[in-house]
Order: sequence, then C-alpha cells, then structure tokens
Amino acid sequence: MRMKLSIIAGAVALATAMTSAPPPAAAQDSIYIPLFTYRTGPFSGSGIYIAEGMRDYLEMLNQRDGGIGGVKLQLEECETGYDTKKGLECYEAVKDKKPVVINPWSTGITLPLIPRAAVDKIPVLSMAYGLSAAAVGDTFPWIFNPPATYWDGGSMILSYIAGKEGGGPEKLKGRTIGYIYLDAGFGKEPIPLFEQLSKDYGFTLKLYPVAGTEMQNQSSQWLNVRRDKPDYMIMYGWGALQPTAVKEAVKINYPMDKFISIWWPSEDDAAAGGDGSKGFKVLNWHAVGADFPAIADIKKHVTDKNLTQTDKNHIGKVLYNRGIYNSILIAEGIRNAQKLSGKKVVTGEDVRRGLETLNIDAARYKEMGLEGFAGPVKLTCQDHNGHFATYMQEWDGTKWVRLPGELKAMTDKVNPLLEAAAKDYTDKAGNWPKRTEACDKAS
Amino acid sequence: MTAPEVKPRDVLLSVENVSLSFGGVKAISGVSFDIRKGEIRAIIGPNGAGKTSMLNVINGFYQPQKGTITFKGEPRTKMRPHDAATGGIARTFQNVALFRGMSALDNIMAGRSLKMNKNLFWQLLRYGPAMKEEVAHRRHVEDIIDFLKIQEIRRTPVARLPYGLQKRVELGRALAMEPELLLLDEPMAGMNLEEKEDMSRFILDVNDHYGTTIALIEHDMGVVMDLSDRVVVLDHGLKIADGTPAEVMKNQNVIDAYLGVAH
Amino acid sequence: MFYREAGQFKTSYEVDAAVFPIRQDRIGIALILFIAFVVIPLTATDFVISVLLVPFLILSLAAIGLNILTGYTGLLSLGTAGFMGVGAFACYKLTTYFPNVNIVIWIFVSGFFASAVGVLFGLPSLRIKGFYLAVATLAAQFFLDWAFIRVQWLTNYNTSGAIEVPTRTLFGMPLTGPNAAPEFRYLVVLSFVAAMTWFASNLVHGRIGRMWMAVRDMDLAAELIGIRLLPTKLLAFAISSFYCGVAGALMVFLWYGSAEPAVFNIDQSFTILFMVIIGGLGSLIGSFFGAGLIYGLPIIMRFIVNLFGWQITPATVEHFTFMTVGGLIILFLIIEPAGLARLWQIAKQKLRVWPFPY
Amino acid sequence: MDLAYKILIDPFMQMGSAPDLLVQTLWEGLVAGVLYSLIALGFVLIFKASGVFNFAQGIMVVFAALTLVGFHQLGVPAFLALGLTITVMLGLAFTVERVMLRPLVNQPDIILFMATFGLTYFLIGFGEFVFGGNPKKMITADLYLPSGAYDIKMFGGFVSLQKIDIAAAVIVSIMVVVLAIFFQKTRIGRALRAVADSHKAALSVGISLNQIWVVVWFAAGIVALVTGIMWGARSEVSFSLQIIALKALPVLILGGFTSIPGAIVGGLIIGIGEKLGEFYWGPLLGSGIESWLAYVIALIFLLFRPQGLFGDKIIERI
Repeated sequence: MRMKLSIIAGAVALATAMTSAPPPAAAQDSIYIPLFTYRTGPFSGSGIYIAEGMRDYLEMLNQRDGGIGGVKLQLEECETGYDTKKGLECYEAVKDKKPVVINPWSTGITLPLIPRAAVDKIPVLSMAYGLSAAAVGDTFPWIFNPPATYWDGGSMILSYIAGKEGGGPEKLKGRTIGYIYLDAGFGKEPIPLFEQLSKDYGFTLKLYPVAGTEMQNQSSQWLNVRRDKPDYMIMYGWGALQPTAVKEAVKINYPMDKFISIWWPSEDDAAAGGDGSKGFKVLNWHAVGADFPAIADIKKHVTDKNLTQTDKNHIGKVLYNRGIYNSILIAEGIRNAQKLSGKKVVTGEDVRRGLETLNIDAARYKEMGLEGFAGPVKLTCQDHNGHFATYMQEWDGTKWVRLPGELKAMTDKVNPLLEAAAKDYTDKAGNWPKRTEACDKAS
Repeated sequence: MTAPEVKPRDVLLSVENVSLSFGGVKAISGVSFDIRKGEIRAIIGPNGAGKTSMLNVINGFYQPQKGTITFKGEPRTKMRPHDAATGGIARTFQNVALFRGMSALDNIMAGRSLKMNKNLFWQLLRYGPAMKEEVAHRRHVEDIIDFLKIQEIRRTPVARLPYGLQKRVELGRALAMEPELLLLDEPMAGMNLEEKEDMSRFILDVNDHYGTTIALIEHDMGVVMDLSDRVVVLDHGLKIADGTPAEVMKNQNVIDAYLGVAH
Repeated sequence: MFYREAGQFKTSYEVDAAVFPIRQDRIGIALILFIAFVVIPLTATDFVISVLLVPFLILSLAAIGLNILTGYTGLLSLGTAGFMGVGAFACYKLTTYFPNVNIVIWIFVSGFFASAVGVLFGLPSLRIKGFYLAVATLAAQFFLDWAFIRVQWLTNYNTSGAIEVPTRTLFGMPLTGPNAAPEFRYLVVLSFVAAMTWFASNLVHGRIGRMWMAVRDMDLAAELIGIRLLPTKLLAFAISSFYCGVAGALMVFLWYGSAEPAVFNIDQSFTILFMVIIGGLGSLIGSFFGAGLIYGLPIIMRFIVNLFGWQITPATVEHFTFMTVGGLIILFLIIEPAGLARLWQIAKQKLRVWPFPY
Repeated sequence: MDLAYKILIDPFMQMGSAPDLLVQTLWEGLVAGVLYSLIALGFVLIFKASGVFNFAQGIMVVFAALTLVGFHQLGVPAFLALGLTITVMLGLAFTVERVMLRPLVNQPDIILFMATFGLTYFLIGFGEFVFGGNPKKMITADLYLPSGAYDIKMFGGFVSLQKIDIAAAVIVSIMVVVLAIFFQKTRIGRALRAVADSHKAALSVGISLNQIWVVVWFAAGIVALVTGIMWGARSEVSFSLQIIALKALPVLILGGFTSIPGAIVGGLIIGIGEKLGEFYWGPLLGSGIESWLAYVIALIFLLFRPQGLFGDKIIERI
C-alpha cells in the first residue's frame, strides 16, 4: 500500500514540477531549428532516412562552418511517429522557443499548421508534400512547398508516359491509366487533376485505393489491375504500401517499366520485388549517391565523429539525399534571411522573407559543394513552389539510374487548378487573412 | 403492502402440463400444480429433479416446449423475464445473483427500477422530480433494510459481504420489487443454524407482513415442514406428490425418491 | 487530519443521496473548479494550456464516454474513435451548412449524430456480448474509418481530404481557427467537460446508472428484476457515443484545428480504452486520472530526459513510452484492477482515519 | 434497376467471362485466409488452455519475425537464427506466464484480455527499441523457402500461384496435423484438453496450470513465428502487420474461440469472402471495402449464430 501511495505522490510531484518549470529558452546566439521526424511507427521505413539526411547536413554546417553566417544552429528532433496528434504536440512544444522554420514531414501535420503559421509567424516548409494549393504565395505567404507539388508530379508522370508513346499529351488518347494510392489526403489529392486531364486528353482513369490498414494486403487491388489491364500504372504510396505494391506488380507480371511512382519509394522499396522489379520508375529531382564534397564533409565532420546515429550505409540513398535537400532549403533560406535583414540571429519572419527570395543556381550549388546535386530553385512572392522540372529514375536491380531528359509540369493545366483550390480553401476557411507581408526583391 | 387476504383460496398462478427439455434431455415432463394467493408453497425433490428449471419456467427465463402458465388469470405460453417482473414475480437464486460491483443499498435500489420512471432529462439534472423520486424510493428501501436488519452494510460492495448477508441483500432486492409472487431458490443453502432461523423468520414475516405469496425450493425438510402451507414434490422432472407437508411426508413415492439420497 | 467527516450528520435522504456527501469533498471540488476556471486561465502559459490542459480535458471527456459504455454497462467497445469521428464530421458539416448558428451549439448537437450511429452499431449488443461485441464494435471502427475517407461529401470535397476548421466566434471572439486565444478555447472546453461530467455523475448515481451497473454485473438477474436489456444497453450506447461525439468535435475544432480521417483510427480507440482501464472501469474521476496519465506520460518522459540532460533520442523515448504504458497496464491490472480511481479511494480512506488507523 | 443489375448480375457475368480471374481471386482469398487462420490458431490455442483472449497474438507475429531477421542481420546463420528465435519465444512464454498470467490468475476474463493489450504495447516498444522501426526483408531464400511463381494457363488467361503461398498452405496443413496429434496423443496434449474443460478439475488431478500455460504460449509463439515468416515473405516485416492481425478476430468469431477446425474454416471463409467482395462488389462502393468487410461478414454471422460456426449452443444457467 505504501508503495502505491508513493507512486501517486511521485506522479503528483512530477506533474507540479512540469507545470511550473518554464520551457528552456533558446540561447540568444543561436538559431533554433526543430526537426519533426519519425523514426518510429508504421512509416519509419521512409522516415529514418529522411531524418538522418536532414539532421546530418545541418550538423555538418555546425561542425564545419560553425553554423550559418557564424551563428550556431540549435537542432532539436521531435518524434512525431507520423501521427498528427504528436506532431501538434511537437509544434506547441517548440513554438515558444522561436523556431525559424517548421518541417512537419507529414501532410496530416502540415494541414493544421497552415492557418497557424501566419498567426505564430513561423514559416512552414513542406517540401513537395502537404497542401498543393499552398504554392500560391499571395494566399499562403507563410507556407513553402518547393520544388514541385503533387499535381506537378502527376502531370510530369503523364507527360513522361506521353513521351514514351512518342509525342505530346494527345498520345494519351484511348489509353487506360491506373492509379494506385494510399487512401488518405495525400493519395487522394491528385485525383482531381487526373480526372481533369483524362477528360482533356481522352484517356481512361482507373483508381485503386489502398487503405492505411491494408497496405500489406494488396492482392485485391492488383487483381483488379489484372482485370482492367491498364497500359500504365501510377503510384502515390508511402511506408509499407510501396514494397508491397512492387511485389504484387511483379507477381501479376505487370510490365515494370510501365509502373511509375511519385518521388517517395526508396531503394528498399524497389528491391522488394527482387529481379522482377527492374525497370520500375520513380520521379526524382536530386542526385542519388554520395559523390559530392558536401556529403564527404558530412562523413568527415559528422558520421566519422559519431555525432549522429546515422547508419553509414544510408548515406547517399535517395531518401537520405532528400533529407539533405530539405536542409539545403532551410540553410539557404536562413542565409538569405541574414542578408535581407542584416541580422545574424534571424527570426521566423526573416526566414519567411529569405525563403520567399530563395535563389539557388548552379553556381551556388557548386559553392556548397553540391555541384549538380539538383536543379536551380528560385521562389517568388507569388509562387512558393516553383513547379521545377524533375527527371525519371529507373531501378536497375541494385540502384537508381537517372534517365535522360527533364520532365516539366503541365503548368497550364496545374496552375488554374491550384488557384481554384487556393480560393476554395480560403472561401471555406471564412475570413482568411489577406496577405499583408511585404514582398522583398530577390537577393 | 396489502393486508393478508382473509380468503387465501384464489389461485395466483397455475402451471399446466409443462414440459421442458434441453437438446433431448428432459428437465420437466408434464408437470401441473398451482400456487394460491398468500400461501407459502414449497417445491422439493432430490437433486436434478427439475426444481430450479421449474422456477426458471415460471419467471420466463426458460420457454417450456409444452404447457401453459396462468398468472393472475391470464394464460400464457410465452413469457419473457421482463413480463414476469412487471407482472409482479420476483426471485432469488440458488447461487446468489447480486450485482457484485454495487453496494447493498444500490442493489436493493436497483430492485425499484421498475417503479421509477422519471425521464432522462431529470436524471441528468438529478434535481426536482428525479431527486424527489429518488428520495421516496430510498425511504421505501430503507424500510426494507431495517426489516432485514442490514443497516450497517448499506454502503458495502456486496462482493465483500459474507454469504449469509448476501442472501439477505438478495431477498431485499426481491422485496424492493413489491412482488405478488416471490420465488426463492434455496434461500437457506449453505447457512448455519442461526442464519437459517433468521432467514425463516424473514420469510414468514414477508408472507405475513406484506402478504406476499411465496414459492420456495429447499432441501432442509425441517424448514420446509415448518414454513410451507403446501408442498409439491418433483423427481426426474415428474410430479410425484402434492399436498400439505404432513400428507407429503407420508407419501410412499416421496419416501422412495428420497431413500438412499443423502439429504 | 482535515479530511474528517466527524460531526457531519445527514438528516435527510436528499443529503445522503448527494453525489458528494462529505463536506471536504464539496470544498475540494469547489476549489478545483475555482483553480480550473479562474487561476489557470490567468496564470498558465500557452504551452500548458494548449498542449497539456485542452487535450487532457478533451481526452477525459472521451474516456468518460467510453467508461459509461465499458465501465458502467460492461460493454467492451473498440470503436470509440469512430464515434468521435462522427461527432467531428457532423459538426463540420453543420457549421459549414449553417455558419450563422453558433459553433458551440453545433458541437453540442453533433453529439446527437454520434448517438444515432452509436445506437445503430449497438443493436447487435442484444444478441452478443463480451469479446464478440468487441469485434462488432471493431466493425463500426473500420467501417466508419473507411466512410470518413471515401465519402468526400463529409469533407466538403476538400482536396486535402481533411476537415479544415473555419474561424467561428463566440461572444464576438474567435473560438476556432488560428486566431483563437488558447485561454478562451480552454474555458469553452472546460465548460463542456465540467457540465458533461456533472451530468454523467448525476446519471450514474441515479436509476439509470444502477440499471447500467446491474446489466454489467449480471444481465440475467437484471432482466429478472424488470430491466429491459436492449433499451438499457442502447441507452448506454447512445449516451456514451454522445460524449465521444462531443469530444471528437471539440478535439478537431478546439484542439487540432484540422483533421485527416486518420486521426480517428483504431489507435485512438485503443488509447482511450487504456485511459479507461488505467483510470478505473466504472469511475468518472478515474477517467480523468487515466487520461492524465496516458496522455501525460510521454510528455513527462520527455521532460525527465530534458531535465537530466540524458543523451537519448526522441525515438528511444517513444519506445520507452510504449513499454511503460504497456507495463503500467499490466502492473495496474495486477496490483489494482480497479485502476487509479481505486487507489484514490484508498488514499482518501487512509486520510479519513489518519493518523490513527485502528 | 441499374443498381440491382450491378449488384446481382454483373459480378457473376464477370466471373463467367474471365474464369481465370475468378480462380485467381479464390486462390488469393485462400492464401489470405490461410494466414488469417494461422493468426487465429494462435488465439485459439491460448484461449482453449487459459481462457485468455490474447490480443497480443498479432504483435507476437511481428516480434517473432523481427527477432528472426534481427539475428540474421547480426550474422547468425538462418537456421541457427530460427533456433534462437524459438528460444526467444520460449523465453517470452515463460516471462508472460511468470509476470502476467500468474499474478492475474482467477481474475475475470476481461481483465486478462486487457492485460494482453498491455503486452501488445510493451512488445511494440520493446521490438522497436531492439530492432528499430524500419521494415525488414524476410530471409526467405536463406530458409530455403521457394520464391517465384507457377503460371498456369487456363481459360484463355493464366493463374499465377506463388510458390511461397503454396509453401504456406502446405506448412499450415502440416502444423494443424501436428497440433491435432499433439492434442490427441501426448500427455501434455491431454492435460491441455483437460484444462480447457475445467481448470479446477484439471488442478485436482494434479496438472500444473503454470506448466500448461507456458506450453500453450510457447506453441502460440511458434505459430506466430510461422505466420511472421509467411506474411513477411509476402510483403515485408514491419509493425504495420499487427493491424492485419486484427483480421483474425472476425475469423475467431466465425470459427468460435475454442475450435481449431473452426479457426481454419473461418479463416478461409473470411479470406475468400473479402477477396470476392472486394474484387467483384468493391468497385460499386469505391473500393477499399476490404478493410471492414471481414468484420461485417462476422457481424452478420453473429446475429444468426451467436456462438460461431463450430461453437456449442450457449445455454445460460443461473
């Protein structure tokens, strides 16, 4: 009995201590960057790579350059488990420590942050995920989702298919295109675009949703694929959905070179089908591999010094590099903000301006030790996404191989949809604030 | 709470030609008897004679395959336990069937459920009519508690009570329903002599004080002979005797049925 | 020493039948309410309000809902999140169709929608019980989950497939949306939770509560004292789902601010069930304890890690949280199956007789 | 009218017009069903002997498979890893008996059920802590499990039978036979059945309950391991598998909690039912109905046979 009571007493004491202790304030001479990551939960298979890449690059800047512009970056990971509830808790926990940017790394966490960003003056960087319509900078001044939206990605895949058929989108006429996706906001988002385009170009669209609970049990969907015999398959998946889909596609003898995914599958996902998955195609916009001076620096300054928990085999993998790309955007946004504001220790407001005038060209990539790592990024006040070109990579059985050629978004089709979606969003939100933030000249 | 009937000869419930079987096993075959208003009627018989099944048929827990039950002049073949309860039949069980998670008071108050009718709205507020009702019924229940002398254990969760007291609380819950017919299934099983005497007195008092008709199953022949006005004897699902205790005692079938049975 | 009831004599059954018959308890409740309604909004930081208190209150409300069904009526449900979702989506549809009606009214009304769905899925409870019923409620959970995703009408055809909470006001101040002050949201949530806890307490102490518990403890005996099983169980489903529905609406409108259907997945149902188990089945105050412990535990663990400056990654903390929650559930079931609520009672009992226990 | 056509006629027309797909659907249903049965089998074993409704069976599947792969990743040869995993499962059975079941003996069923919830959460945290959260590939080839498929031409199309699925079906059949022999012929098996009938009676003839519990939890652990290998080979070993394991619940409802043949038949009904439903009727509702169809099938069954397919009619006594 005594034990039970002391347990209670301990809990009470702890609770009191918690409520009374103020959150540890960020040091004044550093820039605080919270990293929302998920190294646990059903989606950790993808999340671990990203978390590693994202953190290692920023840590490398700290070790090699002493931060950005001489100011240390204070990094803090918050584990979301890809769960909205925990993500929001992370947000509230870091909010008061004056973070300069938030990377939610989950569409579910991004959505509730969109309206809050403007109020709390913290920009949200949802790199190629989240709400596509947030690309409209006039409506969403605080949200950034470069370098391309899911709608851009969808249109790129379609133009790639048209190219394979030997011409422009008119070549899609009469074709059947299947779409297999995670049955959640993320997977459903491109459907309006596909529907619009199927009307415009005369192809047939077949939908194969996969419920979050059934990701590893897809045989019905692929039986449907077998029945419908779509000429091409497009996938928007995540977590365990992707390897299972690849396996099932191999199982039904679906021609893998006609199976094309948005940018999320990792090497592990593609390898799941064994030899059968050769030819599987995935969009990408940055390099794969570790042959860059900056990544060599990561090894030298971070991984070799055991300043990270990164598995060394992960370095250079596609999703690890995706994490690095995300951190490049953060770092460049901060650098820009320092230039614009003339301050060393910048705030969220400054970084918002910095991201808005982001301009990373080939020369800048070279300076960073990342020559040819990815295409140039230039954002404007109106366009927070850029709709930049991507390329197609193919699985050769052991690694990703870049296919020649650039894929451009069908901006003429996508942009009106984006505008309409942004308007729809603000209409439904009820008195959505007008943009008051001034627009800076590009630096 | 009617005064004892002057003319206790009216039939309250009669069972005619009732048969019950479970997947081929006959529990009761073609039994008929009646229970008259105001009497104490005992049902006896060796183990497995179908006594408890008989009670279960009477209060609608089992549906007999054949036969009718006439209660207060209304014949019925099908009866749900709820109909029995609204009709005024209350019941205690061989193995105490109290609501183990509730206090003695709440158990007995639960017996008043049928009599309480204030709606959800007032219940939510627990004010005005609902509170008035609660208090009125509480008063009634406190009478029962006084009557059964269980004042001290009002607030005790029944699971923690000794067996004898549990039996008493269960009787209290049945009384709270103000039944016309009270079925008692071995009310004295597992009790010591003193407890048995107490319980006998309660049964007689109930019969006397509230005028409740009682049908009881009991193994203790002494108790049966002392308490009951009439006895029906079952064996292997058949009725083998029916009459006053004295008559039954002399019946050869009964003696045969009980011979060699250790009771 | 102060917790004594000596000298307090009950002179009528009204007083004895009161929910808090002991004066110190009433004073305690008044004090808690005073702190909750006055002191906290004036002193607590945004973090404490938004991250600790608002979620705690909302989850407690859902736990009360489940406790009515599982703790008081003995019907095990694994579909809590589904019913919460019904409330949230109903509220969203209502407030977008009729934006001029106050949001507080709609939050309340959305409970009735959850009720209706709860009753529908409660219908099988007449024929099946125990684990079987638990599986039936899983059917509700997965079906509702699917419906929230598939029926786009529910999310007003938003491209995000999520509820996007519009700004709504109360007394001219924004209550939902990004501009709502945390203190204001907190006060509204607190009012809902306090009022509904009071209602629940009235209910379980009266006739209906006794009928529920009778059904829980021995349904056959309950039937024989004239309690109709189906209406009683359905009433439990209705009221339980009402509470869950309101909690769901509060969760999305006053806490999350936006919600994908995945918020109402099976894990959420389990979480609430754990709260009820650890807090104590059949105890309202236990629902608060359980919600506080299960929701607070990861936050406390993280706090401890920060406090001592341990070099532990957030992922590891998360793993330990899972292990601790799991271990605690087993531990509680072993040492005190009636949960924290029972420990609380024991503590109070000790206080009553302290310092002379014999 | 159109709707009636789509519900009542069109699916059957499709079945007729593409019989190869129908055969394939049935096969997929069969395979899924076999795996559901396997999980259900674990439940049944434990429920029979200890009356515990073991919610943790799903996570035990993941845990067993992860342990196997984890050992192999450390460089342990596959079959040694298999042996070590079996040892770990034995250890788990011991621990569960010692730490959880023994102190909870004589508690109501519902309490034990909830304790297995606790076990589930503990194992999720523990498993992720030890093995990491990222999905892993099952070491199919190292265990000499076949991969690839037989494509059989028929009805103008083809039916593809995965070798691993065939292996799964074979292994499950062997396992059921072994379990049946174990139950019927061995001393422990007889003791198990005695315990299933009545705890008290078993105790009174000198059967050690604690020992029996270890045995059944261990047996369930082995079943979990086999399930994990088979399902892991189909997709991958990850924590999201445990949600699929919930599908065993409707299987149990159909089959009854105590019947091994019930678990098998129930699994097949659910597996085939949901695949047929999803494939032929799912598109009418916008697909994805598989996530709840099994539960609804079970629910409908329950309304007509509350005791399950093979359960005895429940006679309530009072």
